[in-house]
Amino acid sequence: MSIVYDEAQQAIASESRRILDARMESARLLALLERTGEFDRVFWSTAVEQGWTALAFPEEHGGLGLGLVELGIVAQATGAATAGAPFQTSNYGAGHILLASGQADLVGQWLPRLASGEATAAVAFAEGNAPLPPRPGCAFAGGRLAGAKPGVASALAADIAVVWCLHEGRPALALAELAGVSRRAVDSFDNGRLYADLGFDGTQARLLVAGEAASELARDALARMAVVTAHEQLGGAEALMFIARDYANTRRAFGQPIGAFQSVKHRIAELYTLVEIARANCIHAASREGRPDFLSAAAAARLSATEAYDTAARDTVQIHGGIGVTWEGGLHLHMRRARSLAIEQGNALFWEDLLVDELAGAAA
Amino acid sequence: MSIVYDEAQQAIASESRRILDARMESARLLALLERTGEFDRVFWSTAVEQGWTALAFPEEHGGLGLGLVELGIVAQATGAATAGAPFQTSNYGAGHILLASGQADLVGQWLPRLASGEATAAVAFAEGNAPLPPRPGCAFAGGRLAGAKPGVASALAADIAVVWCLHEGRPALALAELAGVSRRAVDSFDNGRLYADLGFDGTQARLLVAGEAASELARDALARMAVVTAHEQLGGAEALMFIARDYANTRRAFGQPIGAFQSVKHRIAELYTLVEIARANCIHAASREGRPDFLSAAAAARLSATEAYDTAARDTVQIHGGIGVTWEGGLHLHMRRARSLAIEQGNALFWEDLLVDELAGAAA
Amino acid sequence: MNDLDAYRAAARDWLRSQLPAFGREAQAGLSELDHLALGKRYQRAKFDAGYAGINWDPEFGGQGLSPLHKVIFEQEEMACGMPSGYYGVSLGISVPVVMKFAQDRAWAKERVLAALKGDEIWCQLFSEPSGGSDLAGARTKAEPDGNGWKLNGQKLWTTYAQFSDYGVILARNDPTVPKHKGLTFFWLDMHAPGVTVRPIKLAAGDNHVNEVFFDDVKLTDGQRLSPVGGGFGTAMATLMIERYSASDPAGFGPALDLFIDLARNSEVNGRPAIEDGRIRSAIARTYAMRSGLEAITTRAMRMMAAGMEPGPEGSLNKLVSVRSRQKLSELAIDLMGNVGLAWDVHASGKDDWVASWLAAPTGRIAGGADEMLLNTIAERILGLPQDHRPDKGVPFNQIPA
Amino acid sequence: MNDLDAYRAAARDWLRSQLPAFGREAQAGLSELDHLALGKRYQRAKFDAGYAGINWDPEFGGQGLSPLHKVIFEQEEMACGMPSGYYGVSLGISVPVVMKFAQDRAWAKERVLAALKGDEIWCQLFSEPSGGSDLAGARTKAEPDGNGWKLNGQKLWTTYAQFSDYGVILARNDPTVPKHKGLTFFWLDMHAPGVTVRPIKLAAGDNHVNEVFFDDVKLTDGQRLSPVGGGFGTAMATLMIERYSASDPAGFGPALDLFIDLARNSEVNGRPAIEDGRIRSAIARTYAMRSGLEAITTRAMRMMAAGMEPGPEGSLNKLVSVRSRQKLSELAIDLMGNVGLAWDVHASGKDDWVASWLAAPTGRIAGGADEMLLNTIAERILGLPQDHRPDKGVPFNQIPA
Repeated sequence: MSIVYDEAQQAIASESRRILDARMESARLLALLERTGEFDRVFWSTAVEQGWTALAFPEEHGGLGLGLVELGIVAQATGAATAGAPFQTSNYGAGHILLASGQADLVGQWLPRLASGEATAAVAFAEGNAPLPPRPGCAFAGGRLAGAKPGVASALAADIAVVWCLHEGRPALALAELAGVSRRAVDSFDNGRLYADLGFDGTQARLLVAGEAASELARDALARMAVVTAHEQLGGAEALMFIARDYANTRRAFGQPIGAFQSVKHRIAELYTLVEIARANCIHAASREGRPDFLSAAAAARLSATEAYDTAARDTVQIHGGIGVTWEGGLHLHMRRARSLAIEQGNALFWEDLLVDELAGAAA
Repeated sequence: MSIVYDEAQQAIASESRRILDARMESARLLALLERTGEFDRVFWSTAVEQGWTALAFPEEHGGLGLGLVELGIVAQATGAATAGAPFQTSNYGAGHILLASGQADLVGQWLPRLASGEATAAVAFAEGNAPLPPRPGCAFAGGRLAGAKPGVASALAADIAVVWCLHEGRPALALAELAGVSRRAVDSFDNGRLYADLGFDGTQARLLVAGEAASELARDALARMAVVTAHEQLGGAEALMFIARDYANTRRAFGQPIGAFQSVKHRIAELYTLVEIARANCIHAASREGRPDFLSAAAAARLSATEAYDTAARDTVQIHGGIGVTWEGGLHLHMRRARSLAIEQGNALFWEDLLVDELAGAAA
Repeated sequence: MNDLDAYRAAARDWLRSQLPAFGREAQAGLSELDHLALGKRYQRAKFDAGYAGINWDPEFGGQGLSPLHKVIFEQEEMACGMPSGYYGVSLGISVPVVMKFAQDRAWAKERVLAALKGDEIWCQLFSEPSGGSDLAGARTKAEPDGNGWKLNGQKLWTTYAQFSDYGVILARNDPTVPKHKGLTFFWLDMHAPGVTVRPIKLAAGDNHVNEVFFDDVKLTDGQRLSPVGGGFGTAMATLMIERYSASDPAGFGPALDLFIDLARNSEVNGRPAIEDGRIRSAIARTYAMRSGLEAITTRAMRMMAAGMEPGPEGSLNKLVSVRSRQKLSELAIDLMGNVGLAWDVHASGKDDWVASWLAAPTGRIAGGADEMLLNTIAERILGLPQDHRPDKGVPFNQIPA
Repeated sequence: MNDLDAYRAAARDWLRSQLPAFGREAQAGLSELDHLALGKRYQRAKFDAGYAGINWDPEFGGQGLSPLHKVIFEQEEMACGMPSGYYGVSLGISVPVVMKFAQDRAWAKERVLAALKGDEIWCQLFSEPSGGSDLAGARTKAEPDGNGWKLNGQKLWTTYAQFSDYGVILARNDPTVPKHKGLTFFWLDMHAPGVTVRPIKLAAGDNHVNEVFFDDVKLTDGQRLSPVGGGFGTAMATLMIERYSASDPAGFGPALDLFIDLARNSEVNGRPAIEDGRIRSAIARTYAMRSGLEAITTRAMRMMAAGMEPGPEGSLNKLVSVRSRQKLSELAIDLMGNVGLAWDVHASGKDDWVASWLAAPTGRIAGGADEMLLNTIAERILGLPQDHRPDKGVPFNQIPA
């Protein structure tokens, strides 16, 4: 089953697109690439002002009481504009985990601030190249965290982090404030994402959930974040498809628009198929939030969106020829973002395996 | 390292191509597809008459004393014509194993007859979907073989078979005469290959080699046969590329030759790259017969030739449109052969794994 | 449960009740003619049960329901593997044209009813030897002849022509004007003198397509379905009449579950195939692609149910699904290894990997070749320029052959 | 050991001896200008050792050996990662043209010698903003001016123009004739008044290509390298002059061993990546492709050594290898996961996967875009028809822009 956006959702889509079109500037985004540790404050204040930070949190905690569908719609607009501070996704993931953990004091302390955009959160699951290692190396004991988390998005500027760790031999989720934590900025090919290597060294933290419940919650939260990211990837892929189309219609070579050459024309038509399949999977996955088939739906959305964005980046740059690879041309903003988003929330290998486990398990 | 064909080798190439062009008829080959148990006798008598059966065997056993390079050259011509009884490859494989086993009486009994084409041999290595199972289910004990071998090429008509089996808990190679053995004809999509399910039921047989030596010899023989088959695949892929080119130059649609459309034109150019890479790998592999890097070279040839032939079959049929899928049009002879040869001597998964073992082992 | 859900449930119940008479097992091993007879009986059963002409005018024997009801029934029917193929072109393309454009309305009503009951089958005579994709390049001649017309020429790839009673045909009435302007659309009695049908055997051994020859075949002017010279427009309209029909994300090949089963029961180099990354990747990618296609269909149906026009993305199903099925079938054969060399010529492409692989190329060509579909997406949906067309605006008889 | 083997061994020895002064470690961390200076010193060292102009006429300072000797040296040099890039265009394209076509032979000899010694660098001014692939579409104007010419316009993507002393340039002398017929070829002093060079920063942060502007730049007629209006032919000949050069099957990206090492030291979902079918497939396919490219090169060299003309398949290296390197680099980044997000802006595309991935698109465009290379294979090697060219035979100033 899938859904058709209702009028309110369509309004969110056009409004978020309109505002980002007006406020995002390629020059500002290009400058960010060369400044480790900076992020797009214009975007973030826009997100706060527009209530996007509150979108998917319950009303009783300062949210707007909407869900993954609406957050996805905004993320799609963000992706199209290569806008976006990484908090958009990680705040949602962290907030969801806090809510699900049922720890009322923490929820009361952080949810309203996350919803208002006053506070920001990171989600530190991955270790090495594993998006969600079954036995994390990071350890929680006696109210303190110890261990390292590499390349955590948002972490360079976030107030708190939800940390995937080991507690009494079982996986667990813990909440740590990052104020005193060692954060080594990561020079990245997509610097606006605020990547940091986190080093916990007896950091005070609160246990949120442990054992099988923690595994399930972490997987569910990762899938939710993956669906948000998939929408962002979809937005980027679609934007690239239109950029390629417009360029192919205007740029001329050998006496005709290059879009009349089938090598160009068919490549853009292929992008259309990838974009529409990704879109259908994204909308479907967002609508399955909380249902038993959510993990499969999220994996399908994630895989098709990653393929669409990576392919669109490769092909749109190629169609542009020389101008596609200049700094000022700015297409590399999408090319970089395609790759950074392909890694955040776990690479394609991870999601392929997770999906097959779901399918082959279910059919067993 | 690679080689450049010398004049004698070039003469074999043009002569084998010339003869097969003259003798192969699409109608005869199409009829074979519908007759399980038949094979291309015209081709086989040509091979005998031309001495192709003797090509790669030593002169002292009735052969011509040439090697894999020359046999590959003939196999390429065979592949181009979708000619070929499967003995071309299996006789060579079986003969090589007999020679390597050093059993003089068997060599004396069979080699001259294999070289003259009077006798034919099958090589029964695979079980289930495994091209060379580390622990074969077929057993040799007390001079007798027991067990099953599915879909063995040549087996329906061959006089003897070299069988990969287990002997005293270790892998071994044994030689069996097939006269009294149960052979169930396999209805196949490429019937001229004489596939049979062999059932050994206390069949008398001779042990050739056992233990690690048997494993090494079997792998080497499989690699040799794979190089012959790769040449056959190369010949088929190249023939298809030219068929596609000629069709694209003459067939018109929308007022111009379809070869002027880049979707057609670039696809044929891509086939050219696959064919030339396969050719380079085939020639190189044949020239490395007996050297330490032969297995890697054979794997590279096999992988690139399989890719080239499968792709050429898919794309050439597609370029032909409707006429590409008619029975009489005959392109499906190549399409079927591409797939049957992709399975004989082990599928791509097998060769990928074998190659990585060679590379990662060597680099360890 | 809303009306549509109820409709689906009722359709499913009815289809299940028909399985013993018409399902896959009932079809197994039948000769060509017996299978055709079964297909005719099945169409009659649909008619009697109110599942023929679901979205057609009741005046013509239809049920007067929405296209959505039709798609719902087709989805359920497809899952049952019913022998409905003989009527795909007949009721999907040809008969609607007759219903809409035939001059003699009483006659049209008779034909439509006979077609819905399965008594008569119609084919569509479009493609020709000179060009399967280039519809406007038709060379079959319709020359004025007394008060009517005389037909000469040849059509190709005509599905089920050998079983058809009637056909609709595009023919050239004027070769001196540009190619799109000199065509006229007619209907035709396939049993008329001068019509010769010759089945074409395809690579997979089946012969559901035909060559059809016309040798001075007489047509009355009453058989004309378009203005003289206005046939191309009518032909294009034809192709759009039944734009909503059930699509198969599996590309008319085996379901993914069958591949998963194969992977569960095979090994790759001594390890379970289901644990091999290459196989897992194929499963995951295929699932993601097919679930996207399914979601596109579901979304389109929801839009139709809400009275909205579905987006153009519904058109990409065949392009994507059949191409992918071709490669998945090859991989399945690889996985089966020597066992995959065997082939039962009667096996179905819906559950046998070799049969699916052999028939896949036909699927990538029939009903719009991949390249034409990409052009359509590029030009119609995305607004990219047309290919260069040297034949554009040139009188048909001056285009180099 | 034959002569060529001996030559290779000697070259290798010499290169090894130069590693401390010029190798990767010596280059690490240098500023742009220091790196250029190092490159110049390296070229001088090559000249002194007899490795400059290996296959050039001794009269012009060359060594008079075969193209094969040159390729052998380049292969060994490439493996050492020497800073030879500044001279790729200069000695590979521009200077040979001057050597062949310059009117003042004494002057030409001086220039060639200075270029071989590394003292002077030449660029090639072909591409323009209006079309990187459409060489004959050049708009830069050369108008008669007294006894000479006056140059106005703009070139784009000119490699190392900012470090060049001279350049060769294609300019339009007559816009009223079809585009291939109104071009003339000149050489040019890059320090002449009216020449402005502006480096272009690329996506990976580097700026080795430039915009070059010409504002009433004066040329004498002695700077003409082709007949008036015959520049296109000369330009095409230029591109063929040094047709044999070392190719890199790795597509100028990291060696496969580095990927294997990465796979050995990574896990995929808890299992060694080197055991994962997806990773194994990538390794095996890449190896098969690269070993094929290597075998093509080896075969070509053996043919050259035997005095034969190598086949056209040598031309497919860049198309195949760079495209493949792009995807392999993406997979490597996937394999590194979060760790792969880090990037050192000074890392080399020969040993860093992120650097390789970022620069790959440039490789797929520079020196012939993939699509142009496919056209070349299709048209020149296979004899397929040219694309439709609406600009063909049309006076240049009547082609719609």
